[in-house]
Amino acid sequence: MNIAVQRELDTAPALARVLGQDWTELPQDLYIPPDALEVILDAFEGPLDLLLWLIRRNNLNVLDIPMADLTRQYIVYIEAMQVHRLELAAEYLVMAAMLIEIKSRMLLPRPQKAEEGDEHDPRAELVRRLLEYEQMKRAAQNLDGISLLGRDFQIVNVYLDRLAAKRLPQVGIDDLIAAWTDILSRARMNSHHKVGRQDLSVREHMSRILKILQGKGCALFTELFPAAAGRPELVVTFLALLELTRERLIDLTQTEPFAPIHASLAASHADHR
Amino acid sequence: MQTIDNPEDVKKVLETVLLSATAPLTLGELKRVFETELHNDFLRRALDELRQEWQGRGAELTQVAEGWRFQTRPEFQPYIDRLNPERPPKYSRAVMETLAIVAYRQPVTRGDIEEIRGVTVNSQIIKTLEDRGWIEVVAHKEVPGRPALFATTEQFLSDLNLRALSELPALPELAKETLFADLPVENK
Amino acid sequence: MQTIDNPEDVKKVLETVLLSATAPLTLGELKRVFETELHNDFLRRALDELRQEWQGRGAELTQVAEGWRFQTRPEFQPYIDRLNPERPPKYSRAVMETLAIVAYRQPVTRGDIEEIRGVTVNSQIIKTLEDRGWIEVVAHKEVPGRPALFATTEQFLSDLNLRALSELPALPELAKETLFADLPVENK
Repeated sequence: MNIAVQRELDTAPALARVLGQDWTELPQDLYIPPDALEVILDAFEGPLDLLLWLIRRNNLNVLDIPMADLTRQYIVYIEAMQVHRLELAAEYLVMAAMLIEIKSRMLLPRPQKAEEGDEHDPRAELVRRLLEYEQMKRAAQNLDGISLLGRDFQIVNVYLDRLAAKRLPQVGIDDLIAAWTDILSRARMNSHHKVGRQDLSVREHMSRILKILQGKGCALFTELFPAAAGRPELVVTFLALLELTRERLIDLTQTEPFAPIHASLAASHADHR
Repeated sequence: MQTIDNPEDVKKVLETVLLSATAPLTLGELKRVFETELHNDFLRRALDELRQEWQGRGAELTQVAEGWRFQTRPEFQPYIDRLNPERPPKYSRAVMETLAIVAYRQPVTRGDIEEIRGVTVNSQIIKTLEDRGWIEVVAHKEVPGRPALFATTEQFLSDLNLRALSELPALPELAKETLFADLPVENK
Repeated sequence: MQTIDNPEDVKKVLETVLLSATAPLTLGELKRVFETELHNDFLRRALDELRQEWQGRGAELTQVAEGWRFQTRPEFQPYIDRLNPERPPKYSRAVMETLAIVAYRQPVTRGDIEEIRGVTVNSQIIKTLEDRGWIEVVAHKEVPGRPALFATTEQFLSDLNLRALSELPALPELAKETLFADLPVENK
């Protein structure tokens, strides 16, 4: 394990760059210019990270940590840290206290335990945390190595030509009824209403007659009656003609009695006048 | 695929880059993709071959004003629409009421519609219905200004699956006195 | 192409819909595309054939947690990068460690993350991961303060080109047995 750790350290990227020089490792004598230390400490993600680094740098066995050495070195770092990074120091201080506690417990004579299995190494919890953190740290590196959308590959996104098939609103008879009901309920607020049979077919024929006249300007009265129409439709057409006349939309003219009656748009008649 | 030297690889790269691009790519941009400088003609030929290779598929390589892009063919729109059922577009209340008035009270002028709805009728509303081919001007009313008289069209009937206007359901009538106060009415 | 009855047409439609989709499509969504009800097996076979047909090209059809999608092959990324020189943001170690803890230990509270990392977890780190759509609050732990429990999302898996959490790389072997089995007990 130590060999693997050492290899990793050897290839580790520079911790910091101070005065144009790469620092891949902290100096052995532990004297670090204060400015440089600040930069270097930035590279650690917390007290566990710093501890792991110290353990590896000193080729210590994680499973058998010499607490005195580790604690001493650790405290040197956090003392320097306290000067520069007060907010960070709190967590690092808690760890220092824990290290000292572990060390002191190891010094104390321990009560004889009946069962060997219960014997508890004060370092066990620290080792567990160090290893768990180490594991997650490596898991994070592994995750970073997985190909990632946007960085290592892209989503294929072919342009959707939506405009080519623009959708038109669908309207049904129900929608018309609803619209009419709206109008009605609004009108009701101002007026009374009466319910009666719509003279729709009269209105339809009014439109039809106007369309015929629109094209020709003038037509024979008889031409305006649909050839194959039954009696009711003839009556309705006649009513439509009367309504159109009353609304002054068309003029009916007859030059002499029994002469053909002509229907014309009110406009064209006006021009004659 | 470090250095590209044959047309097949160039096409493969072009296809990949164009498929993943979020906007059309110009010839200049496509050129930038390759480490080695490619001739415009070579690139254009590759794009052209690529376009031909995509013939008969659901997407096509096209050249638009801003450059080259892959886009879906309109025939496949129905499938894509089923995937994202966009809420069907709807006409505004103003459009629907105007249509109802033209359908039931035709022929009517814009003034008539405004009278019934109690608000002015925006030209856009009329235009929407005319563009849809559902209403048309059938005459002009002989009053000052000669306003257009609107009526519904045959297409309106067929789009609503009706044979004649008389198939529209009868509806409660509006009191004529109130609505058509300004129309030339009986008191003559 | 009104009614679809042969596998070739089905594949063509699937290809088009998948090429133009902005997010992965599930089998259910792909089924909805067709007017006629297609069997899951039939659809899966068609997708599989489609995937094979795309072999050797710059894009590939893949199945990720959220469904099926076309994506470019990583080997072609250098070309795409030359087109868009700005690199996506690289996440800090703090963000990546937090993500790893949520991914491997989920569901976890912020306290759990802090316990493992040994430092307080800045809110910005959580927000970065939430904004990316990679982690989300799935519940609240029934302890005082009811802290939020975080888990990774389907999108996290899809973005990493994975179908399920089980496809995440195995945790580095730092197995407990090795840790504690031979943990030297002092003074023995």
